[in-house]
Amino acid sequence: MSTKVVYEPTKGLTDSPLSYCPGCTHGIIHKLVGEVLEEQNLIGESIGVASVGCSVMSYEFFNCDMQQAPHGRAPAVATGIKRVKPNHTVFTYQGDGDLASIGMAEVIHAAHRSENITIIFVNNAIYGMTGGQMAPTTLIGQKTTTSPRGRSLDQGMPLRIVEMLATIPGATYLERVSVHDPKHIIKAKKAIHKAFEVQTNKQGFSLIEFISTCPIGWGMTPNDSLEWAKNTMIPYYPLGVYKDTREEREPWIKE
Amino acid sequence: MSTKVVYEPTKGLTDSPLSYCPGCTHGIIHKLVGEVLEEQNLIGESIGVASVGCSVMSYEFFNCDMQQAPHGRAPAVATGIKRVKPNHTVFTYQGDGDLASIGMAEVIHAAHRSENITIIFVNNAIYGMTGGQMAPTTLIGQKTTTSPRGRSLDQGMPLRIVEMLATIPGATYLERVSVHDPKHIIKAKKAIHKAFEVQTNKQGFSLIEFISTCPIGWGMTPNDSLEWAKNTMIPYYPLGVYKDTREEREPWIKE
Amino acid sequence: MDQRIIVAGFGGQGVMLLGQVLSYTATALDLHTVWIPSYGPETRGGTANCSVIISDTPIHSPLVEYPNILLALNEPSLRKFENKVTPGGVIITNSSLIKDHVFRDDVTVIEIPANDMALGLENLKTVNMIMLGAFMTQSTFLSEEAIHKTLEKTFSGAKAALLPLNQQALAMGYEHARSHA
Amino acid sequence: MDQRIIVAGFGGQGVMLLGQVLSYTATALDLHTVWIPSYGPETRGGTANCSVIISDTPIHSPLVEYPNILLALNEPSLRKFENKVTPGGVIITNSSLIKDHVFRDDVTVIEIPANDMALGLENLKTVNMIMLGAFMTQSTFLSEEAIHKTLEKTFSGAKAALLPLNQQALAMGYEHARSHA
Amino acid sequence: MAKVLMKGNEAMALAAIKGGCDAFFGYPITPQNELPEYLSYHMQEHGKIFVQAESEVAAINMVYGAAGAGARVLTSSSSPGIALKQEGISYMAGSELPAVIINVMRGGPGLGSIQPSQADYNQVTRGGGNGDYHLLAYAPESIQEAVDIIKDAFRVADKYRNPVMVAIDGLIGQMMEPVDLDKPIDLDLQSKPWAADGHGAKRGKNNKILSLFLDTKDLETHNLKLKVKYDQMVSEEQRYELVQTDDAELVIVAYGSMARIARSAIAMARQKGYRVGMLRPITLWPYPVQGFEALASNVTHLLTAEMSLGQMHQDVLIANEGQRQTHWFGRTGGVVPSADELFDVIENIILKGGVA
Amino acid sequence: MAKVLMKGNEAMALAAIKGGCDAFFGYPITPQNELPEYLSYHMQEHGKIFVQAESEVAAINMVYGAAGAGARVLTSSSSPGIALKQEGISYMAGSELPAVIINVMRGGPGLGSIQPSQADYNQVTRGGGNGDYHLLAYAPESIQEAVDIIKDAFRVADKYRNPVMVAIDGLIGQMMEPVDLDKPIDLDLQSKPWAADGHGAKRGKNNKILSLFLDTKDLETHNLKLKVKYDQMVSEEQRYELVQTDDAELVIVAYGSMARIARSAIAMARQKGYRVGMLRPITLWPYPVQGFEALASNVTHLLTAEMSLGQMHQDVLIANEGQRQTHWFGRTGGVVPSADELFDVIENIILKGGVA
Amino acid sequence: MAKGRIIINEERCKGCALCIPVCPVHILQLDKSKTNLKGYTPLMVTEDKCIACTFCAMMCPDSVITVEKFVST
Amino acid sequence: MAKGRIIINEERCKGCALCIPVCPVHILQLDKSKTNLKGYTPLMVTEDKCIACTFCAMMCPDSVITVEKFVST
Ligand SMILES: Cc1ncc(C[n+]2csc(CCOP(=O)(O)OP(=O)(O)O)c2C)c(N)n1
Ligand SMILES: Cc1ncc(C[n+]2csc(CCOP(=O)(O)OP(=O)(O)O)c2C)c(N)n1
Ligand code: SF4
Ligand code: SF4
Ligand code: SF4
Ligand code: SF4
Ligand code: SF4
Ligand code: SF4
Ligand SMILES: [Mg+2]
Ligand SMILES: [Mg+2]
Repeated sequence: MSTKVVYEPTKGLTDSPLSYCPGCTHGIIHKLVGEVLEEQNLIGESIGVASVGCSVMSYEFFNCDMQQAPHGRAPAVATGIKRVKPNHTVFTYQGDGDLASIGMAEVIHAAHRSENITIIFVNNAIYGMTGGQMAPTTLIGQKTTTSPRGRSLDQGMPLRIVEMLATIPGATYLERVSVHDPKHIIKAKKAIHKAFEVQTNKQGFSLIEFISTCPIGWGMTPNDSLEWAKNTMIPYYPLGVYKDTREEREPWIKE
Repeated sequence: MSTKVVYEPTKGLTDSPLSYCPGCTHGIIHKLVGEVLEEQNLIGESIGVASVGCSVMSYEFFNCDMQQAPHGRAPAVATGIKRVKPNHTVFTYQGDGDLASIGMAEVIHAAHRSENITIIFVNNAIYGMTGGQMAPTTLIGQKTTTSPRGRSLDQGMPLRIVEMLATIPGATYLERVSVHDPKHIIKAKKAIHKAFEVQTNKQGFSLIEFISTCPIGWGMTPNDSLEWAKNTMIPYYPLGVYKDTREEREPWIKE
Repeated sequence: MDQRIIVAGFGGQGVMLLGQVLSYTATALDLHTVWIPSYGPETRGGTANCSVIISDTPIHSPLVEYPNILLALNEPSLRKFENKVTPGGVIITNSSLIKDHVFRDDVTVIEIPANDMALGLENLKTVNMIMLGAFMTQSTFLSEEAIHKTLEKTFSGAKAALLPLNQQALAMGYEHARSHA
Repeated sequence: MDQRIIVAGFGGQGVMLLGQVLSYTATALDLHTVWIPSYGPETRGGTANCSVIISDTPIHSPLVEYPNILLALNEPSLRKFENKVTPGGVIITNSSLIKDHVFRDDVTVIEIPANDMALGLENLKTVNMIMLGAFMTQSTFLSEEAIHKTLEKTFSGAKAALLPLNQQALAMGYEHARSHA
Repeated sequence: MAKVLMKGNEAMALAAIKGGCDAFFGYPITPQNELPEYLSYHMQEHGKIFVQAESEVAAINMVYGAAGAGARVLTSSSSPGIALKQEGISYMAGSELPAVIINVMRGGPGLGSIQPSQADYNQVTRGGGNGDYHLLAYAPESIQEAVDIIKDAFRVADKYRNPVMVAIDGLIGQMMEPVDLDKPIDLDLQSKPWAADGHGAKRGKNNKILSLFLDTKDLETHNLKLKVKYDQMVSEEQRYELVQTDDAELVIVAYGSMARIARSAIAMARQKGYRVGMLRPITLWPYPVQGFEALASNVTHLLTAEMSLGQMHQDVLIANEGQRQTHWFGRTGGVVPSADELFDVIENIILKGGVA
Repeated sequence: MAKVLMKGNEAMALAAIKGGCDAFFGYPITPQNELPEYLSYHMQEHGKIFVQAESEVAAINMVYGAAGAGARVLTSSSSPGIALKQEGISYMAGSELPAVIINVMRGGPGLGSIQPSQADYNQVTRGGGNGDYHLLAYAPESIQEAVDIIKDAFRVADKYRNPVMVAIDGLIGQMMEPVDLDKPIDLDLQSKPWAADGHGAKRGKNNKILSLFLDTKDLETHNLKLKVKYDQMVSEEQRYELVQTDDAELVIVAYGSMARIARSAIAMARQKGYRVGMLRPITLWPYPVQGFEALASNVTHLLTAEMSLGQMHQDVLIANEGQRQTHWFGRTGGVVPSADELFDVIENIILKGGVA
Repeated sequence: MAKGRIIINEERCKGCALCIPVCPVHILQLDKSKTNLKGYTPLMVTEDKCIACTFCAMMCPDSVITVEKFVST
Repeated sequence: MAKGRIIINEERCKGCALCIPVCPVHILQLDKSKTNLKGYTPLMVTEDKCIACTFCAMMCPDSVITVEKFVST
């Protein structure tokens, strides 16, 4: 009897230990992106854009060329990169504060122009990095350091990003996934695969939204956080494919 | 036999001659807003926010207190005003470059928070003020000074703003109207009336999109411009009410 | 001496092009020149003007505060610039739109009914070329021939069909100014 | 002389609160004091520390580069700050997590098995109070009574239920340090 | 009242409330987060407005709007966030709107670090917005001084109808010190007849808040009107502290946390018999040139000490007018130098230069 | 080649293409619109990239991205638009990325006007982004000089891995002058082994473009590394022109359009026998202090002339070190002064001051 | 017979002609014989047939037109 | 009998416990008896019953776990 490795750390990530808190699902999402990079032979061929948030250091983690973008501007940075490097896979990795708050104009206009890039959007319903402030995705009633009495309607109804982006003609592929259990992790990885394929086929803008946890910001154990993601977040942020115009679309060629 | 005045210049506008080019429908939209201000007794009680675009000088034209906002930021400026003056009607007047390009984040987040303000959004498919550059709303094939060969898909499929905003939970009332003939002008005015009522009832965010012309930027006569608006713009930007959650909504009270 | 020219009129009267033709011609003749538009929203519907300097020595300050030639295509323009013209200078006016104006007596005045002449050509857009023709009678640096060459370049390609008309307008302006000088 | 204190340990060991209790107490006694956290993402999962100065004269530079008291709640912290302690100073270590360490011989060392004692109290969160108890044996400015008052304020309202446990931890730490000094 | 121990950021937040702040608009950024967090809880208690904006750009424009409507408004941020506010700040100066802007400075350029820094000196004193304008800029050295300045800052902003910036390095934001928040102040809540507050009918005329003057003459007139205010600030608002300068031969010029380190270094130097003092700018704009003029002739050397690479030194050079010998010491990137280090620099100058 | 008559904005656009520009990202704003408009048509012909961004903020971040990927990148804007780019510019300096930024300055503050101005001097020379950084900043006085500088600017930016700003007032952007665009240049297209261009596999290691250094020591080291470049610029890149200074007693310090007006005023003064010259800064940063040092001792008076309210005068004061008597003349708000006006100022100084 | 009339504020008119095609009785036209101070050829009424429908006034961007209805007293 | 085994990179483990509940055979637990260099109590295997399903590894955010299947040669 011998042994066969059936799961090992992906080469799509570097060896650096991740900087995330224990049990933070940023790590799971990183692994999935790394695995897709590996499986699509994109290691050392692609360019990632790290944003500002807990994942700011992701330039240390993804095993490819990386550029760190100002808060919210990753889609614009990726646009700049992709326009001059049209044959390289370009992706951003952004939190919900980054993408849905300060970076709203940039993500919408990247979709609007159907930039041939992929956005990994990590929605943990909070600003993790800066100490747990309210995000546009924070749920009603959720306590954060800037909604200390629980988010009230007065502070707005949480934004649903993929639903909104689906109305933009330029958006090609949009899906919302979760990583709260192995089954959903497998689905989530398939979504990333699809998004990167869209890009390889020059079909334009793709974005995958991940329901993610922030045990520290939410003040819960990591496993309780998964439960909260599943039972409280997903009902407001239903999973699924929100846009898929791959078939209709002639390859977009931007060179 | 005597005479009765059945139409006269509204007191909702000042006496200053408008700064718009001959036949520009900015003027018609101004009149409608002025008439609604007059009819709802809001002259001298409301605060308007002028944006940057051909309508930058609208602070000279609306007969009420006015503040001129940096390019794209009128909804944020209006938010600041409304929060400290919750009982005054606050509206912005913005072009499509202003609102749909640089000001995208601000309008979305005003809707997201359901700020109790009204936005008058003038979509003329071009940047009039700066000399006719492409806007996010410029139609495919339309020639502008920065799409000199006609807008190509490469520069993005035009954005439909009210459709997009309709996905935002905080948006209460959204309608797209046109002013290309008297019939539509009457409808357009009704829409403004509704939007201002939403605000008076503290029901949150309202926005009326106007299909408008830019004879200079389009390189057409004023009357040809109306035809183009009717026959080319409206098919891509269908008129109608895109959101109306007035009934469902408890009055929003932001004080 | 430098020629320091201001061309002024309503937006739409072709004021900018008129000035540019002068600068293009000067460039072709390897002279020093600078053209400056008045720009901005106030030009919308209001008055428009540009200034041109032509010189055989390098031009320092590009501004024309005191023109020695003023081409006034309408009345507000004349009012605005008349008093700036240097003594001994020239004012060329579009007398179709400028009536009964009391002029200074220390400058040469050339009145040319450009709008009426243009209507005669059935094209109001030729007003600027008629005025240019009048200017030619006062040109120190630019030869007739050189200006014609510039016109040929300006009205080429898609605009080639407009050349004869504009040439005709130019000639008419020149003739009128010469004969009424 | 000023007391210049560094409290260091893992994130989650209550290091910041420990330091704050010192500063709150100093404030209540109308002493001069300043508390400075090390902040930032490097605190995430790594080490956390804060510094406190207590003085009866105004404090100028708020930084503690050379503490005269170090409270080291884990080994990396001890390694990081040990050599900064001024000669004649005090190092209080959590000996549950810091074993066989060779200490300097020009400082007083107090070893206290805070984690083990806390486990005895069935609450690992009391480690900081046990360390604080140990500190009390070295305090120049802060009286026992004053620290107790601060604790009462800190654990009041919703946290009032935690007061007895923390008081107990404090007493245990104090006793242990006193008897093993 | 007794002093309370508070974190700098929270104390400044409370000070703003005491200074009559009606509304706060801001966006999270380290190391100033405790300030908006505090207000997110406490403004409501006072019936005041707290809004977390979608970005710094939106925040400053909300400030612009609320200030235009006549409210006393606050925003706070840190270095890159202040960069994003520059356009809005320029608009506020151009439209003559008062507001208070707190900048808790961190290391740069770019994302830099979140550690304390003074490398935004240029950003604070020269803006980065367009046009001929200035902010009145304070740089307190302690939580107490920050609190006192902020409590009064709304009044000063109203007086000049100009934004006021309070620039502190992250250290002062993050640390705790005992502070007295109850010193009485003059709120001087005057009405604002210029505000676009929706009372056009009552007033009988519309108010307009704007910075656009299409005619160059009008714009220049406007600029010159602003300049009168700036000139007034230059003559009336310079603030500084002279520390042991009477007999000093070497005077350190330092502000904020660096000034406190300088105090310690001066104490060390004095013990060695070196005659060292400090000129501590409290306003960075207007720069306290008056302080330099006040120095006696025994002061032959100036030593700029800053947590940046020579940014303030330029103002020292301007103020000095080539009079005294100048020296420079600085650390950057979030490094806070120790008093020892500064002392060494002092000693070096003194031994080399034959001072003392 | 013969000279062609071109509008400043268009000539600069063409110059960028000749300087090897691979990509342009910008957002419309008067008075620079002809520049992107020209490129929107012509970049395509050269197989190059033109993107109209959704905002200035997005534009500078596209520039940041494309520059990080190794391209030669251009953006252009005008005063308030530059204000919005400050964060991105600070990131570029911090990440050591080359790019060329054209600022066609207009009146301010705020929306101001669209008329020519130099009131962005502080914005250009002191940024407004956070941190210890500098841009190399040029201020040409004519279309020809602008063209020559821009053609070479990409090379300079690459050399220093730092953004280069070219600041002209709106007048130069809007006017037409004959210009020679074919003067040969050295493109110096070196490979960029540091670029994050997706060639990690070939290279055998990942490249990272960033400005974050969480450890203060690292950030300070980084800052000091940047400083070495800035120091090199200060010693090697100062550019200025001395005009008739040999015998001058009064030297005007002026740049851009103001310098041209000064040339006319000097001609007038010389005719009256006044010995007047000019020091014309061509780089605003590094400020040409060397030019001041090069002035002979016959120069006893300096007159700063600027289209702003004293912004450049501060640098003159620093450069002057209290040596010569200084005077100031300025207009603002989009007003371009006449040569007569400047001449009067000169004459006044000379008659009062007993010069000449 | 006319049911009303319009009053034209000539100096405000920009000669854009938007009012002209909407007039149901086709009585509007630009007066090419004159220009106002701004240089525009203003609107004029060609026949006394106005029905006071207000369409022209509604269309006018520049508030040039006032409409009066004749009422029997 | 075990069909496979997992290899735990203890120094990378953050003791978050995400891997624990997903194990279908319930053989995972944190080892409270030790802390790694970062101060975390790492994962351990309690029984030799692994079926090499990889669930634990999939859930692990920190790439701590490698899974091997036993194969008959
Ligand atoms: C211009 C600017 N504004 C604000 C910040 C501070 N900041 C850093 S991370 C962050 C929020 C991150 O939240 P999110 O994007 O949701 O990421 P998470 O940490 O939750 O993964 C903010 C506001 C900054 N660095 N730059
Ligand atoms: C920050 C900033 N960027 C750019 C500009 C220049 N600008 C003035 S108006 C305008 C576009 C206006 O277009 P739109 O909003 O569609 O209004 P329109 O003129 O078409 O009515 C632009 C880009 C500016 N003033 N400020
Ligand atoms: S703060 Fe929240 S999002 Fe950030 S690493 Fe920690 S758990 Fe994850
Ligand atoms: S440029 Fe266009 S939008 Fe602007 S006033 Fe003229 S016609 Fe209207
Ligand atoms: S009111 Fe009606 S009928 Fe009378 S002129 Fe106007 S459009 Fe014609
Ligand atoms: S619509 Fe108004 S401005 Fe236009 S022609 Fe008619 S009256 Fe004149
Ligand atoms: S691989 Fe499956 S069975 Fe084995 S330890 Fe992991 S979860 Fe349990
Ligand atoms: S999920 Fe990974 S990090 Fe968490 S306890 Fe299991 S092995 Fe350790
Ligand atoms: Mg988040
Ligand atoms: Mg528009």
